Amino acid sequence: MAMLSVSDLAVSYGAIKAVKGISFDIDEGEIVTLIGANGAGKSTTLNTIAGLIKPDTGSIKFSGEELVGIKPHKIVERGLALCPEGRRVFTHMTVSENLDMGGYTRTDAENKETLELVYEHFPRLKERMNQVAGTLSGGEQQMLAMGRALMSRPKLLMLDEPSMGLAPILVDEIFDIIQALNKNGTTILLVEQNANMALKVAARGYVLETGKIVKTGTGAELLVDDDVRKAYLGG
Amino acid sequence: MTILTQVLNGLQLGSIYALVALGYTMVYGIILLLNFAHGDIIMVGAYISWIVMSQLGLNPVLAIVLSIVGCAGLGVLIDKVAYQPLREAPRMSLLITAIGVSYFLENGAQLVFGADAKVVPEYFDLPSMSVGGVSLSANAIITIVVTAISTIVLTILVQKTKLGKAMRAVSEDMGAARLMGINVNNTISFTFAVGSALAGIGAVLYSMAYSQATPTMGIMLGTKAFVAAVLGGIGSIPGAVIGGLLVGFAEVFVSAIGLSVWQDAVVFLLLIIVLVVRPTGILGRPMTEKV
Amino acid sequence: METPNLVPERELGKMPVLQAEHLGIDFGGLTAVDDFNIAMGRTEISGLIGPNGAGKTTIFNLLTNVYKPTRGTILLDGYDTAGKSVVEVNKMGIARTFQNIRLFNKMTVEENVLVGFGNSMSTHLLTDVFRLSKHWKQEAEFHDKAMDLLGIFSMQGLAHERAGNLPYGAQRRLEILRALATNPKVLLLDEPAAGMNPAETEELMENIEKIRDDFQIAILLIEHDMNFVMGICEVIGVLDYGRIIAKGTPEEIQNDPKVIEAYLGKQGVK
Amino acid sequence: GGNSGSSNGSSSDTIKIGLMGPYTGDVAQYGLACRYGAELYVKQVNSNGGINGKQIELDTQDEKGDATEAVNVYNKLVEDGVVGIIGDVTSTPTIAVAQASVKDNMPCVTPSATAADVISYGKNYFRACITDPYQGKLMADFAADQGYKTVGVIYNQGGDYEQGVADAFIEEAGKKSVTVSDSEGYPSGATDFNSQLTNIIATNPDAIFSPNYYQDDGKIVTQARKLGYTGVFMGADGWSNIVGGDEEYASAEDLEGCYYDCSFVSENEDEKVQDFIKAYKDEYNDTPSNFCALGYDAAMILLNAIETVEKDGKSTYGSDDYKQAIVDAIASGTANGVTGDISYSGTGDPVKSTLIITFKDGAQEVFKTVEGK
Amino acid sequence: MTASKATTEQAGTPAASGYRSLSMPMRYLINAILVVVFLVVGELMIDGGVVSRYQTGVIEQIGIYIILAVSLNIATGYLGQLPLGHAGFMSVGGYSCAIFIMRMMDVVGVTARDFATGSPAAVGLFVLGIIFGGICAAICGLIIGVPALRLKGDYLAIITLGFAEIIRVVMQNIDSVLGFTLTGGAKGLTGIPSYTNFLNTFIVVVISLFLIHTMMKSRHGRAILSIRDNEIAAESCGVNTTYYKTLAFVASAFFAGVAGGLYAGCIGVMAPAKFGFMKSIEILVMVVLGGMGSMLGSVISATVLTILPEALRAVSDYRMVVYAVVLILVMIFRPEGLLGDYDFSMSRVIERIMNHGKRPEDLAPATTPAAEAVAAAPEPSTVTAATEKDTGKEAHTHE
Ligand SMILES: Nc1ncnc2c1ncn2[C@@H]1O[C@H](COP(=O)(O)OP(=O)(O)OP(=O)(O)O)[C@@H](O)[C@H]1O
Ligand SMILES: Nc1ncnc2c1ncn2[C@@H]1O[C@H](COP(=O)(O)OP(=O)(O)OP(=O)(O)O)[C@@H](O)[C@H]1O
Ligand SMILES: [Mg+2]
Ligand SMILES: [Mg+2]
Repeated sequence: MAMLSVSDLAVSYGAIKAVKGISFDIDEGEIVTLIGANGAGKSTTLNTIAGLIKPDTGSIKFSGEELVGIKPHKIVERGLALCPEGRRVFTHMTVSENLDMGGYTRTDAENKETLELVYEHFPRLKERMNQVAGTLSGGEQQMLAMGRALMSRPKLLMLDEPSMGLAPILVDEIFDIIQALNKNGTTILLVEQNANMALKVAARGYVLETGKIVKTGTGAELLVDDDVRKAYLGG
Repeated sequence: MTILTQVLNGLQLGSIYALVALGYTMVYGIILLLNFAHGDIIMVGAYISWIVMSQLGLNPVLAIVLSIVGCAGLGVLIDKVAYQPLREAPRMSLLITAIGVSYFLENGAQLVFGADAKVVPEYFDLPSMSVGGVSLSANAIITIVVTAISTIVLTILVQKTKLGKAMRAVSEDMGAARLMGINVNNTISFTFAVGSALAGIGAVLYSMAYSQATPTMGIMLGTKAFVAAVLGGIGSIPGAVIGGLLVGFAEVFVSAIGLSVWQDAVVFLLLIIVLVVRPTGILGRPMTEKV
Repeated sequence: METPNLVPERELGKMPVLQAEHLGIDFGGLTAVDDFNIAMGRTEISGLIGPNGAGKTTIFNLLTNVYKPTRGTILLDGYDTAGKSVVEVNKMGIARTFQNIRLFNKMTVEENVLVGFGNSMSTHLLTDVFRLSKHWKQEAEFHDKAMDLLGIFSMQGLAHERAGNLPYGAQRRLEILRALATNPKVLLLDEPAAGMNPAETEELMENIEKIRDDFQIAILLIEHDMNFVMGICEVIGVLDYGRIIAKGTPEEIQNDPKVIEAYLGKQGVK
Repeated sequence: GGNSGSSNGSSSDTIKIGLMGPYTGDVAQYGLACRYGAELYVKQVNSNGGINGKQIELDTQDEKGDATEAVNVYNKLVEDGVVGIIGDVTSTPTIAVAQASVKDNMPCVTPSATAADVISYGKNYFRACITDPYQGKLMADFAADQGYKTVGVIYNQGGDYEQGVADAFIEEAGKKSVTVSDSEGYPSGATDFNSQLTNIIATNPDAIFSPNYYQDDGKIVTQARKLGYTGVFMGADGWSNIVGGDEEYASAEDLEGCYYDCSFVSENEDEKVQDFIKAYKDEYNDTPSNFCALGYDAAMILLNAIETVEKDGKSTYGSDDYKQAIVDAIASGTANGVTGDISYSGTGDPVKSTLIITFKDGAQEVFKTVEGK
Repeated sequence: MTASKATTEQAGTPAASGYRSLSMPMRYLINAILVVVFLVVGELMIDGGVVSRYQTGVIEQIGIYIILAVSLNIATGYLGQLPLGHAGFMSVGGYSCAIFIMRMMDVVGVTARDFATGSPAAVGLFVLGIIFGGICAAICGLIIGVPALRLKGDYLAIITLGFAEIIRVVMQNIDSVLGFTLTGGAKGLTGIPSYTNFLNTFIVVVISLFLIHTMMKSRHGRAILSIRDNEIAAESCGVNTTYYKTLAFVASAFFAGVAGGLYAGCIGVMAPAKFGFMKSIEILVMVVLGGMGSMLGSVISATVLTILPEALRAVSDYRMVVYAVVLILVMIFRPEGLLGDYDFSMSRVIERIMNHGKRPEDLAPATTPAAEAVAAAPEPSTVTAATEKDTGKEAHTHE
């Protein structure tokens, strides 16, 4: 059975239909990527799964349980974490306080352990432990946001454009980390502009266009698909 | 000895302002709302004490407990009914809603209780002590001590506990806080409960000192406490206390030198001077926005 | 170098338009930028790259006086910008865009550009308030200018749209146009291609070169998209921990082992 | 509240008069008290067959204690066709109404606006109460009679009433060689008087004069006692509700031996006063205050005059003559009010007696009566 | 070249697509005619007794509140600050205008009656008085503006509140300091001749609205708006933020002073206690309820909120409670205010009639991104529709 299965999901902002009835699923242990142009509805989809937005119709099942209508904090407790677009770190709190918040649903003992792991992945964060997050550089904030999402020890981690604004070396690093996390058993739903990299690490991908899924396939298939190459991979 | 008495007067008045200012600061800290209804919650607290003791003739301890609990409950109720629907709305709308709530409480209280002041009986019959020729009123001492304890408890709550940190997270970014697994509405309601409970304590101390409840008593008290909170740096707990004491002392000493009609002007002038020198108040966090 | 004011006027054409020497800033204990030097030719396009948190945006903030430098001098056309406000620096000739887009969201696209043209508009408040004929003349003139400017990115059709309602890419483009409207000598672009797809990025590259040619200005840009940087910049500086670790042409940079280690990683190698 | 809806005044069997005051807002207590008193009198007149067989119809309007609304209300009442107005209640709105009413020559009787200005704009405005300066002078004379050598003064400097009384007191005290040892003002809305009282007590006065409203006076007396002051307090008619109403604003011990002047107190043995109190209790199940009594008397002054005019029958209802006749009738008539016999001697200020009231064994009693001149 | 480029190029400016529009002089002429018609009709109705004195009084107050709300909107809606001391400026204007007129009446030999008949000297005195009131308030605006503009957000709010309270205390006590009668102290300034009437109120309202409108629709207004939207970006675009903030503040105060001057003549008394914090709030409520940054919104809500308490007289005891509930409900159901930031333009309406009910957008398709998205949908590489994308994020930026 799929770990997450989304069916007929439709979401709108007032009169604007951002997502128009999409269905997809993710098996345990997979990396699945959603790619698409600006405004295709990727972030909207992730935010809806995380419970931040109420869908018009459709269902989202996580390990067989319906998520639609459940409050976001309950969803986190069930093991789903979203690292949101635009980082959204707590700018007036220090790096370590931000990470603490990430582990809000966990016990202190668990957090202590996870924290070690996060610092291992992102040594820069350890360096800047006591810096106020608002003064971190863009990339540093991105690391913090990811680290923070990890603190809840999610079964399914959703990442919304984690490579945006990152230096090339860090992009590599982030993708390495994504793969490493996946190896350690975290299922990942990845949204990326950097389709090239995303499709390389993903088992499967979905192409989203103006709110609809127009294509699906394994990462490798999509990587060589002509339409996809032309639209998202720069010829 | 007049001067010592005046110092004590200043401490007592300042402590009450501080306590009310703490409530302002808490609520402001979390949803950036200048909760104009805060002063009116104090008013309700004073009326609760009056009902319990004067109308129902019940025990003063019960009056104190019910005032505090009642205020806390009222705070939560206001949040749920009037503020919660506006979580995503522009801040200005929230501000106007708060003003609406304030009007509602004031005029509602007047409909129910009339415009005339109600006299809140003394909670306890406490004697004044005389130390070295200075008469120390027990009320003053209780007020000062209660404020000090409240401040310490509150500081621990916000800085050290998980809930306190969640409050700060919510204050920064509600959406992100939700993603952390924080129940945002409950956290905000909790903040209102704490802030309003402080208003309840303030109501009891106020009634102890000034013994009257009127529908509009919250306006002046609220405004002064608001000034105190800003003076100290709104959002800062120690700032609220410093601000409260400063305003209290300023009022008392301006009156003491015979300029009492200027006391409001002096308080506001003090505020302006402080803000011009330190644009975010005495202990306010400097506002940095990374470009 | 000599005191800037001593440079004779006629020499100005030959000197670098923007020159910074030993620029540095500390935030508390952190040295965000140190000993940064740059001399930009009048119509040069240069790039600034470096790992996240290296201090690139901070350099932009120093050049525009958003932050006061702890050390060093900045000369624009030979004039020291020390002690000038952000506004004055803009009027002297440095314009910029922001890493996090900062448009006037509730104003229309045209109005955004017109705010930029404020530097060139000259009517007195009373002329405008009482709608004297000079007001109308000036408004018409700058309306046309704004339309011309929007034409660079074919955005005339969006003139009456709210800036905040534009798609992301269009917002980035508008920010560039608004900066151009202030009549700069130097244009600073902070990650102009961020959030754009490859096709859009390519179009942007063409346009930036066109802007340089048409307006005869110098452009300094920050970008993490290597195709973009390598494709457009004549000179690239690489920043790490606030210091320049390498400087040169795109080829030189691409093959510099220090840069590969600190910044490019595997992508640079391939 | 509300009006009857007929905009052309009254039909031949009713007489329409206006009643205005603050019934909401922070001075509503005074407005409502006046209103209840006035309504009681009108009811009594109506149940006795009205005036000249006509029923009195009240057009009651709230002005929130705000001058702007007061002017609106006044215009509205004019539009509704009233022939006289009972109101306004507090000074500033009353002055605004007084200014507006001159050009209509509208007969108006304010129960309670004490500021000197009120009656200075035209001959159509009268008041039922005594003025601020009169009271200040009266209490200064009283202090001298009592043999006080030094007196401290504490008053609301943000209130025209309080300031008016205090100023007159201080002036008269100077003439009567009573030394004002310390005069302290406080801003409106103050609740903490410790600082001012500490200063006054330090000058060790024989008495403290606190000519404020009862809510403030209650706090002042209580706080002064806590600060250890044991001497006498004196006040003006703003004290009249300090005890005896729903609430006791200061305790009996604290008030023992204090004095204030007022034209009404429910402990007054006078027969007509006791009748009024009984009627008021029957109607509202409450003890009337000074303001209620003044409202009652203001209604009496106006209705007496209307009765004179109606009986006379020379002028048509609602005409300019009619209004002028009412004005004349007020100016020359006498009303045997519950706050004393009220007559006028050429101005809108009444000539009436005033009571000095004292507190004894926890109750109020009339200490003496000062005849008006 | 991408599809998005192609579609945007098709779209011309409205003029190019055959939309018939009015020339500027024409627009002003139309509006001027409307104003005159309204004025004449209003005057005739009042003289003819169709509109009663009570109603006229209320209409005058509506005019005064319109000026107050629209002027506060400069600082609130357009500049994006939160001033809580507007009543202070109003009181300064009211006092200074009234005192000026009262003192000058003897000097130039104008009597109270002359204001009713409208002798030239009285008219001149009125004009001077109103301007004098405005200037005094503007000076206060400048004094408060200078320190206040260093501050942001709520700190600015509180400092303006404080300043207004200081003004109130000064008005109350200045007589005893100066030793002669100027403001009338706590009792207030009384006996102000009623120099305000429907005619001059209406004219002052129209002039004020016109001036505020033309200021906002000019490069100066754009500079003020840009500060509201993004102060840092505004500075980087060469907008002298200090100057324009001060300008907005001073203009806001000036018109509040003008309104105060009218108020004094309308009511006849000025009492300091009435210009406290609550009055400022009352005006702020009008601005927010109408929609921040919408002049029409301010006009409508000033009108509604002035009439509302009068209309609620029928339920007099409950009216303030009802008012409070209305306020809360409106905010909950229309958080952006009644009109958001929509503004009405008579000429736009006429243009639409001229173009048979079509809007410029209808004639020039694909000028909006939404339309563009539809046109470009099949091509994946195009930028698709975006609406107010940042609203969610914006709400969380703290300032
Ligand atoms: N106001 C500030 N206070 C403290 N530290 C700051 C401040 N501004 C920047 N920094 C620090 O200076 C360093 C450089 O930041 P900067 O924003 O210039 O990086 P950047 O090179 O632009 O990175 P990115 O590519 O991620 O945008 C970072 O470590 C950042 O945390
Ligand atoms: N808060 C909002 N209010 C209104 N419309 C919105 C909002 N957020 C997104 N939209 C619209 O919904 C559509 C989908 O947006 P979404 O952010 O999900 O796209 P995306 O695929 O994540 O794009 P990007 O690559 O730019 O992040 C777009 O048209 C966008 O303009
Ligand atoms: Mg997205
Ligand atoms: Mg940067």
